Amino acid sequence: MSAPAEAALDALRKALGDGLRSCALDGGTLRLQVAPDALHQAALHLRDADGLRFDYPGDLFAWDTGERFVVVYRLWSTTLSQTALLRVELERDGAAVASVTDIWPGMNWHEREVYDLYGIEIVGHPDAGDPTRMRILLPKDWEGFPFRKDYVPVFSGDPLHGPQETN
Amino acid sequence: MSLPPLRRPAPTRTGFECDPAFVAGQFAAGVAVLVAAIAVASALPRLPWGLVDPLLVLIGSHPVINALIKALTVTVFVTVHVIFLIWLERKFAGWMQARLGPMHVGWKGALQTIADAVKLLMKEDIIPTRADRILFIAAPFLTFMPTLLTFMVLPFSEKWVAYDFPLGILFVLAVTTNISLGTLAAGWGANNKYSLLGGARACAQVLSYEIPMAVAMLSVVTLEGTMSLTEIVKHQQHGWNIIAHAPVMIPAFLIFMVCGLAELNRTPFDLPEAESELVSGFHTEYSGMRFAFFYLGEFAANFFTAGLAVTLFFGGWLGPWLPAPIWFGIKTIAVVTLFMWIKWTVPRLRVDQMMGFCWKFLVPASVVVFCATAVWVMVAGS
Amino acid sequence: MTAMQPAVGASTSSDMTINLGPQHPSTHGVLRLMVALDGEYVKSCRPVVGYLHRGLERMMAARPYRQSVPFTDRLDYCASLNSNLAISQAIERIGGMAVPERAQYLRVMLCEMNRIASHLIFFGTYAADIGATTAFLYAFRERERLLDLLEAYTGARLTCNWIRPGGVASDMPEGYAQAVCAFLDGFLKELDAYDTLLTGNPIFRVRTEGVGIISPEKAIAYGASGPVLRGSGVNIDLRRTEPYDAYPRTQFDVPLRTEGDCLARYLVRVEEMRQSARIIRQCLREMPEGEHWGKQPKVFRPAAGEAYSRTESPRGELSIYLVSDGTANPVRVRVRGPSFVHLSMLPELVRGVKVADMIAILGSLDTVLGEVDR
Amino acid sequence: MRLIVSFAQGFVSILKGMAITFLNLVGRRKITLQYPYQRPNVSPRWRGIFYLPYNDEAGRINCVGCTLCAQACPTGVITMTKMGAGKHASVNAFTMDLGRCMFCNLCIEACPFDAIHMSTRFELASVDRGVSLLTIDKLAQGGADAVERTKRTIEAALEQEAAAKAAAAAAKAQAAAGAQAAEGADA
Repeated sequence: MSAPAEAALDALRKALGDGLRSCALDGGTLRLQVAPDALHQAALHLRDADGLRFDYPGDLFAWDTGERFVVVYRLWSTTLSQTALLRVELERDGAAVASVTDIWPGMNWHEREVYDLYGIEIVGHPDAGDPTRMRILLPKDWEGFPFRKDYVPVFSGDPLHGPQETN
Repeated sequence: MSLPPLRRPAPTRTGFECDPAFVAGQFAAGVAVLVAAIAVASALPRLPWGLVDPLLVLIGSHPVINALIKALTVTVFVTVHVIFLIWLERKFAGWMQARLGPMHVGWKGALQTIADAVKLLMKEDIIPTRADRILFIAAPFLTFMPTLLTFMVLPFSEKWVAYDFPLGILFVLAVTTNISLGTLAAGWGANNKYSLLGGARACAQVLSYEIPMAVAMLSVVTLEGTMSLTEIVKHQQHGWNIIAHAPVMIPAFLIFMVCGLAELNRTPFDLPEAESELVSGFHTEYSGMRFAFFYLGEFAANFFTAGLAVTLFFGGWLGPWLPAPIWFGIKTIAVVTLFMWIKWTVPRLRVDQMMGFCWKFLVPASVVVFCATAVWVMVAGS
Repeated sequence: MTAMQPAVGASTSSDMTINLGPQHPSTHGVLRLMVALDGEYVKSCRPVVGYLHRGLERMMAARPYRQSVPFTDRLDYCASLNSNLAISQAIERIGGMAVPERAQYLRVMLCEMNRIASHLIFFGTYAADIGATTAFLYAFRERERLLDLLEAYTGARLTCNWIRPGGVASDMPEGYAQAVCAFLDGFLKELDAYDTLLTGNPIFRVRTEGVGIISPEKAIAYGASGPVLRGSGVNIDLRRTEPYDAYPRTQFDVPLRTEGDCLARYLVRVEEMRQSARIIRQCLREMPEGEHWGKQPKVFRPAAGEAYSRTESPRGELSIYLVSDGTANPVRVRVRGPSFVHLSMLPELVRGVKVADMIAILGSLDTVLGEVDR
Repeated sequence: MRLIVSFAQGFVSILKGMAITFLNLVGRRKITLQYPYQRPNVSPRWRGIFYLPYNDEAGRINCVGCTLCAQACPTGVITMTKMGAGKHASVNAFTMDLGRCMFCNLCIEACPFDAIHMSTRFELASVDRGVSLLTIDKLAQGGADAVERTKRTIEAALEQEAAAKAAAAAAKAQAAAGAQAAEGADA
């Protein structure tokens, strides 16, 4: 890792303080874990700091460990040719995370998908607060979040309509 | 109460197996029809036609009956040749695209169009609930009627012309403009958004391309000094316009062809029915026989535009050895094929490009050609 | 008087909302675009996806690792082998499997064949979008020959499922190399003819040149990848920047255009077909003898951890992220499809263009809905 | 001037395109396959409908009911019930629900006995969902007859085995009895 990158990471450590849970370089991949409230600041720093410039939104997804949700932002730097994995862990009750659509517009639909499948609120998303506009893969009136571990599909009784009545 | 069984027994035959007996039967039926046709044709000259002839002369001399007979002839001709043209188009497109085209009904699919027409006749006649019923029903006829009317002045030979109108070209221009009325009615009447866009596009397109087309035709009129289509052909006795007056007539012909493509809504000007954008444009909502009428009108217009090009530039019915109408037919089909060839080669223009091409290029170009023709006439006349 | 004036951007009585899709000739699958039109101009567009949502990620997570490979066939059904490669690589990384050298070459060959097939679909459907039906059928004629070759190798035409964790399911049949070379000879000749028929056509040019321009900054900020990114002048090809399998040992050029319009994306794809043909020839020439299948554990239980693979599918970056908890089934399989990202750019790209341009732009993004909806 | 040149270039390139379509019109062999009448020659590796090959020498289908294929299947297409035991095992029910099948080839690769194959038959569409449920009678090469013969072979083999076992047991018992008798004699 280059000196400016080290400096940028040091600056990040300083800026976030406790918010930065861990930060390590693992086989060419930068792995970071931040507190949920520090996410937006960290993301902005990762994109804009000299020596990092993670300008390419690779991916954004979540999974359910059973106890909490893990949200991972996979970022890529077109100048460094390096990947960063920015990780946030959320409590299941009232899980919410700040939107990064303003930083990387390409994260818009990924965030909608995270809401759609896991029910994690995306604070500050252009469509936030309107479930009918946030839903992306599922029908807009779908109830529940099917990728959660505790999701129980409700069978509508009609095999042609799948688990839920949709329109 | 007992429920019906969930699973029906499996069919013993898939229905896809090729049954040799069935094919043989089809073949035999075809042969029988052919034999019968030959028999009738050979018997025809032996019938006592002499008895019928005076009767025909008698009723034919009555102006109303005369007009009716001519109208009937034109209508029957249009319907029959459209059946052929649609088959030709499908075969032509197929071969061009390394396919075979229709193959199953009749010899090489020759009866496919008839089968399609029968199918369309038997289809449910759907009128959308919120459509403007009167316009919706009238639109197919509004597009078809002007095309039918134009055939009245199209000379297949010196004699074979329903009405040898001295102002033929004016008549053609006046009548063909009305086609856009039908497409607009279809687009508005169906109360469908795609139709509306398609109808608006069609109207704008047809009206715009009328102008360069008319100017291109007027340069022929300038050259020949007459508006009668038969007269124009007769003037080409010593050489077709496109050869004898090549410097001005070739550009005029090209302009005419491009405008013809636009009038016919054919690629690259098929925006009114642009499939990838507007599904089917102004006839999206039409089905059954009403849809067939649009098709009929389109292909009849195709033949007519080609026939007009032949009349204006390629010496109409003139030609050695063969009878005049056959020459006219051959030439017209050749031009129709050219239309098809272009259609199946090029992509589609965008609406603003289509309009820009007309107003920024074709209109000035046609005016230039028109002026050049005037100069040419002066030079050649002196 | 001012009350009559509509606010800028607000809907007026001349606005018209139309639905393109889910059944529409140009949406290439079940995509629905809610488009607000002002005459011929697009005021706004909102893509509605999910008609093909099958929960593939969850289905894969509910099965042992190696059984998830056939599901990836259904992601990008135009280029199934590339999806197979992505998941296989992810599984190899999480389980620490090695791939024999011959298998690496076979994989690259199969992927590039599938890339040509996929780009031929793009070529054909794009021509049809612009209105040239004949080029569509020509492209499908060549693709048919290519699919016959894939069928001869893998036994299936679309859902091949032949690249597996640890290698390739079987070696080539006898005489396959010659058949592929014979196809490539004819194909390159045909490609030149297509160039004359479509690329050189002035109508095609005016329809695509300067339409739907994506600036390099925007392409990166949106996470565009593949030909969309390279059409905007960003030289990123994962086969080069993060090489995998036999790609580091093959020579090929990465086609790059700087215009960023529909024509640039089209030209990048056409040139990529030529480069793919080059790669296939090299693979056939340089392929070493050996095993097509690496050593595999009988019961596959990777240690708890995470692994991801990034591959260059014909549409762009297809990456798969696996999360393992030490059991036989993964906790999470995440598929990042390029089409999903590209489709999310559409509303911004089509604002203010004409309907016909919208179709041209949508076609030039070359989305496959199987991958968008997963 | 530039306008005229570009117009001429465009005109010429359209003519070139028309030449290509014309060459295809007259010169090229047409590639249409008139499907129900002509059928494609699919590759021998084609992954079509399944069958259980019948082994003439052994007089049985190869399947031993080990359920490896059912375990390898991602979508749970295969269900079977085992018949017999040990060396002489087969199945008396083997059902595949093709409605869920992905034709992914994993079951065939999983089988160590070469007992399940895919044929080149590709016309699997039907108007009836019931058709996609393939029972062993439809799957076995040779149909119900093959299944019947397999059953007989297995039963015969089992009987033979049982007889052999009984004989061995009897012999053992006899030997034991003999030994006992000898022991008794000794005592």
